[in-house]
Amino acid sequence: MNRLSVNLGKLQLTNPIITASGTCGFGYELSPYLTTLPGGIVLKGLTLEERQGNPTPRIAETPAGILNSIGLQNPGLAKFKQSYRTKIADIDTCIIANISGNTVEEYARLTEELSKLAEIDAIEVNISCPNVKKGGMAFGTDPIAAHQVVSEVVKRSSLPVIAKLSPNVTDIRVIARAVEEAGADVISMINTMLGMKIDIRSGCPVLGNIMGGLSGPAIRPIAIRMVYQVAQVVDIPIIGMGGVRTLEDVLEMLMAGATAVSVGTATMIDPALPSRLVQELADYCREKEIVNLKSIVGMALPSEMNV
Amino acid sequence: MNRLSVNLGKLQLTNPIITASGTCGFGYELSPYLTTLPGGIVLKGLTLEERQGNPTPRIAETPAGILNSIGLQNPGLAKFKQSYRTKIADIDTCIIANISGNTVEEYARLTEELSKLAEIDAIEVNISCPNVKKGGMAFGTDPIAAHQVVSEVVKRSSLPVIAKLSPNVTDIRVIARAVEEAGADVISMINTMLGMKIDIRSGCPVLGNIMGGLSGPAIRPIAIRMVYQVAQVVDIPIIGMGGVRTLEDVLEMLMAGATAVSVGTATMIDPALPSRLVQELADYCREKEIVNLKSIVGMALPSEMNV
Amino acid sequence: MSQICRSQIIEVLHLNDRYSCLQIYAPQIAETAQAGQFVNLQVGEDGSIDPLLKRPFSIHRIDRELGMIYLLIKVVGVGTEKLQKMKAGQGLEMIGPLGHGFRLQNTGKALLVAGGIGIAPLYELAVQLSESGVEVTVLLGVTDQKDLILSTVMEEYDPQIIMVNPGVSSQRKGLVTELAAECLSSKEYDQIYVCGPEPMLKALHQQLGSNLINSQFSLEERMGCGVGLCFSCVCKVKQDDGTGEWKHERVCTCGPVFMGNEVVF
Amino acid sequence: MSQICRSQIIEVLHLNDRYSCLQIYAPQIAETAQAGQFVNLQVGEDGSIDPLLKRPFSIHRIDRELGMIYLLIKVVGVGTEKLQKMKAGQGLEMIGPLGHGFRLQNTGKALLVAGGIGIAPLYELAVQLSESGVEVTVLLGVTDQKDLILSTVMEEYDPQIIMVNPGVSSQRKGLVTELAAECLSSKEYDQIYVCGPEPMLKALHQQLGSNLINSQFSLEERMGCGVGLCFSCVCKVKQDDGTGEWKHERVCTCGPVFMGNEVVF
Ligand SMILES: Cc1cc2nc3c(=O)[nH]c(=O)nc-3n(C[C@H](O)[C@H](O)[C@H](O)COP(=O)(O)OP(=O)(O)OC[C@H]3O[C@@H](n4cnc5c(N)ncnc54)[C@H](O)[C@@H]3O)c2cc1C
Ligand SMILES: Cc1cc2nc3c(=O)[nH]c(=O)nc-3n(C[C@H](O)[C@H](O)[C@H](O)COP(=O)(O)OP(=O)(O)OC[C@H]3O[C@@H](n4cnc5c(N)ncnc54)[C@H](O)[C@@H]3O)c2cc1C
Ligand SMILES: Cc1cc2nc3c(=O)[nH]c(=O)nc-3n(C[C@H](O)[C@H](O)[C@H](O)COP(=O)(O)O)c2cc1C
Ligand SMILES: Cc1cc2nc3c(=O)[nH]c(=O)nc-3n(C[C@H](O)[C@H](O)[C@H](O)COP(=O)(O)O)c2cc1C
Ligand code: FES
Ligand code: FES
Repeated sequence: MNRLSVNLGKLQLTNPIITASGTCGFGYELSPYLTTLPGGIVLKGLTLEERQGNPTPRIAETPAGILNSIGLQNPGLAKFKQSYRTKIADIDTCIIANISGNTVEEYARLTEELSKLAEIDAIEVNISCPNVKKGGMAFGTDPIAAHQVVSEVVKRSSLPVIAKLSPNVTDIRVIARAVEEAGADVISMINTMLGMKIDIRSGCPVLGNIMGGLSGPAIRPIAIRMVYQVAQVVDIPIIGMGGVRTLEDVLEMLMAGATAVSVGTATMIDPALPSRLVQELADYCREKEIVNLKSIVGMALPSEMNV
Repeated sequence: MNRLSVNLGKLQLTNPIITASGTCGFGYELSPYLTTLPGGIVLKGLTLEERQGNPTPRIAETPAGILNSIGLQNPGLAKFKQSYRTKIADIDTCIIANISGNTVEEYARLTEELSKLAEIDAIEVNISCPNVKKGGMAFGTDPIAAHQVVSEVVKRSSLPVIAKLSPNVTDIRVIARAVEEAGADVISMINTMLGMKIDIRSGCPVLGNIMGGLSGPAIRPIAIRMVYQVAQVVDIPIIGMGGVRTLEDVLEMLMAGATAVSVGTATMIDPALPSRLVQELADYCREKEIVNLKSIVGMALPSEMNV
Repeated sequence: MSQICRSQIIEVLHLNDRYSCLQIYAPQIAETAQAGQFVNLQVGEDGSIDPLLKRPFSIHRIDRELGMIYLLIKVVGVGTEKLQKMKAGQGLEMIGPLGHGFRLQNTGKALLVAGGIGIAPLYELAVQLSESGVEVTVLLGVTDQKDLILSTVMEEYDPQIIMVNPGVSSQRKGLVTELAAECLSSKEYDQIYVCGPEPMLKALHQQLGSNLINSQFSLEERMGCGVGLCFSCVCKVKQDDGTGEWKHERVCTCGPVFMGNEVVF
Repeated sequence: MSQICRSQIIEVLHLNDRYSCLQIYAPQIAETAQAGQFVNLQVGEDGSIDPLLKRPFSIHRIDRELGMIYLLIKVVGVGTEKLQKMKAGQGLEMIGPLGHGFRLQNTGKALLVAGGIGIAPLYELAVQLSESGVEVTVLLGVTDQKDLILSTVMEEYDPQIIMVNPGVSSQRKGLVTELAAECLSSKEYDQIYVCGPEPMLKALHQQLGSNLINSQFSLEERMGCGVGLCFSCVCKVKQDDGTGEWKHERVCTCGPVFMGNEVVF
């Protein structure tokens, strides 16, 4: 029996470590560094049409974090099907597509098309990208819009649907309940926090796109708090992320109420990390005689609440 | 002429460095460490009645930040007038009271009473404390409630009124406009971000009060972004804060659109820092031949926007 | 008055992998420091963000003539790990001396009760008490064999030791509160000083009875600033008004030493 | 294939306060590295949060037999400052060799044009070109006196130097593009290699005309991962479809070296 296997609704993972969208390319760039496969790999955000993304610089360092403003550069659905599918076909773990659109209809079309691909095991609906003008975060900061997008995706999808939430909201529980009600199988959270950095030598914003998304260890306390809050108000499983970099961080995220844990920024810094985390978690479970991760998921929640 | 002097509406500061509420006690604890006085000192949050605050632990470290859950421990208005006033009377800089209440009426009464005290030069309305159950952040996350509190305070105050905003909102510009319309003379931002940490050895939240407010360098990119956003939609001056620790950080905050800059967490770590920042800023201005800080305030804003 | 100063590590004595003793040149602090006071020190370079906060440590020994202070450090996390790895010659930013130390009486018998690293501030206390002619009895409760090294720092005061997990050794098994009870029932003490983990303090506090009035407790709480700015470090003490109600006081400025009849557990 | 490996600093040669040359033992990288490739290295301990990201540096020299690589570092910020202060014997986590290096031809004449620290990858290139019999001309544009030290690392190739701010020196004043123009008008070059700051690359790119097809540009862009995961590091290159439209390509995996007729400024 595999102590590390977890269920995310209909989706079964061999272990709860996932690589986060936008930080592991389209999987094939990362896989050479992976000795043990994480339970899931979430592909870079896809849109219907090809996008070139934002001007450079697209990345800046901040205390214990990074700002990025990639702006969803991606080959678009057609090229993805043509040239990228084959590159991920051999990666023997759950492959999760991450989709964005300007309109509900775009999300719906992407869903339909991706549902047909054998290489894709689930669809993550990005309603939280802070780096694009239209769509993106706008859907993720309004419960009605979030409900609308997610229910349309659910309707069109033959695969499990993961709704990815934005932390740039007053009360994330409201959005979480909306997407649960819309039929999402899983919630993933958090996307990046909107932030900015100014170059004091020039007096100008550092990023080409002025603002960007803050990720990395700096935001972990916010991510932990939000996972902890949402775990108390929804019944669907949560993929927790935001600043996870060590086994301790993985455990903290699980204890806050996440069933699986994504690593984003930390994978960029050390592409071998996802594999190491799987190993370390296995060792930890063996040592602590944990036979099912359920026994630590949500440990920190108020006691009636343990999931 | 003093190159560093700045005007915050009716309030004149000899320099733009301020020590943030809750991180410099009631001023007298900090003043022994200050060789040069900052332009302002904001006192620990006051409430009408004495409060003992939250259970310990009240502080935890996170990557490049800290979480606190003090919970507004303070002597209450009566004891403040009795025992604390005299202790601050000798500190020769702007003394700003920071007030919180459960109801609008409590804010109003505090304002009336504090307006009578010769030691107090301005009132900062804390509508953003994440560490108390009633009031606090609830006022700061709803534009209507924020407007109501601030306009009542403005009505009862004979002193300049500073509205302190919470970053835990979807769009801080909406709240900023509400408090400007309510008559605030100045906006100060940001208060702490709601966060949490779990002790993985026990599986329990580290803080006695479970969640706390995240401050320190980790949140600086978020603070810079919010100041930058708000500077574009209000006409009143902004006191910027959040993770400022070095001269470079002060400059970044000014360039983002803040007229004055508060240091919180960094003052706790190094009580001599506010004085050093004043000195370093003076040296910087001399070296760069800056005769009025206005020339750098808002430098990073879109060009039509320079304030 | 406390000062912010750059001090220098003279020696790091590794007692074992859990405990180290740091000898630090800090003449401004050594000059006025009193037993029971502490310093707040920045681990790593100035402006370090990892760790961000300063760390509080009791002053273990003071050598006023040489301008030295000594700290006894137990490794428990990132900060103490880094401290232990520091080398002679490295600089340290610290603030001190901080807080209220022990209030010493110059006569009679004193009982010093330590739990583990709680022994740190009691050494300087023992030195000063015995120099002024007080008869000093030291009790030390420890957890395991590794902790035994703590008794050596007190050797000259011949500490009585009791251990939670004696393992193979010949040490007595039990809690330091048992030792304290025995001492208190067989002899009268005019001064009682206690420092150790909270459960121990609490147990002793309950057990002291009429002796509470002669007792002083050195408390620990997570600190932000160490100098009274942030209200992170509070403990419960009795209200002045005699109502029996408690209030929160800052350990860093009102403590870390509190009178036994003042503190509430 | 690139590898993640722990390497060791053998020597840090301080050329002056702005430039250092690191000799690093990294046999896995030295084995397959090619001129123009780079490594991405973690400054500070593993798991450091300050700085958080790895830093990309061109491979300056390769000594396959000894398993050594050399990096030429210009101090510009936190990371390079810390690197410069590292000591022989310290470990370094790095990934490499990364990206596509220069595509060398074994015949004819080569013009190597460097702006400042852009000289770094050109040294190994010059070595390899001359070993295969190519005639190598090196042009180096620098800003000031301190930069002059860069010419010494290329001494054996007798670089022609031009300086923006010659100050009191006898150096020629001007931009490296002027030197390049002179060379190109007086001689035919079969291979042109360029590395330096963007304005210089752009100016040369405009000036090269029909020579673009024989030219290779080594680009720099802020990087997140260095291995193609994050799309931080893009530059503009021509679409394959001949429309003349540009697209964004990752410098770290498709570059850092691009053909002159492919890149768009
Ligand atoms: C007034 C005072 C005097 C002290 N004197 C000494 C001393 O002489 N020698 C000594 O070794 N230690 C002393 N301590 C405790 C010491 O401050 C902590 O062990 C140290 O700050 C831990 O730092 P860290 O980075 O290694 O641990 P962290 O990684 O920050 O934390 C590890 C664990 O240590 C504990 N801890 C952290 N901070 C404190 C704190 N302020 N108080 C109590 N527990 C804490 C927590 O359980 C935490 O989970 C004293 C504390 C106070 C408040
Ligand atoms: C493929 C590649 C090869 C490189 N080779 C070398 C080399 O051989 N020797 C060398 O000294 N430098 C080289 N660089 C540049 C080097 O990576 C940066 O100078 C270094 O990362 C700066 O780190 P820092 O922490 O000192 O500066 P930071 O504090 O991070 O930044 C200081 C300033 O440096 C500049 N900078 C930061 N990162 C980059 C970057 N990735 N590219 C360009 N500019 C940057 C910015 O202007 C920034 O304001 C190379 C960069 C790339 C992308
Ligand atoms: C460079 C970069 C690109 C990202 N691109 C995407 C994306 O395309 N779609 C998406 O849903 N999230 C994207 N994210 C957000 C991450 O998936 C993740 O939610 C966030 O970074 C927080 O996790 P971390 O702190 O572990 O990085 C991106 C993050 C980074 C740093
Ligand atoms: C320990 C602590 C106590 C605080 N108490 C108050 C308070 O009473 N009233 C208030 O308006 N803000 C309070 N704050 C928020 C700070 O004033 C400031 O807005 C915030 O910490 C961000 O700035 P910084 O990153 O420089 O600390 C407190 C912050 C800390 C860390
Ligand atoms: S630690 Fe800040 S008040 Fe005591
Ligand atoms: S740096 Fe991440 S893709 Fe190039």
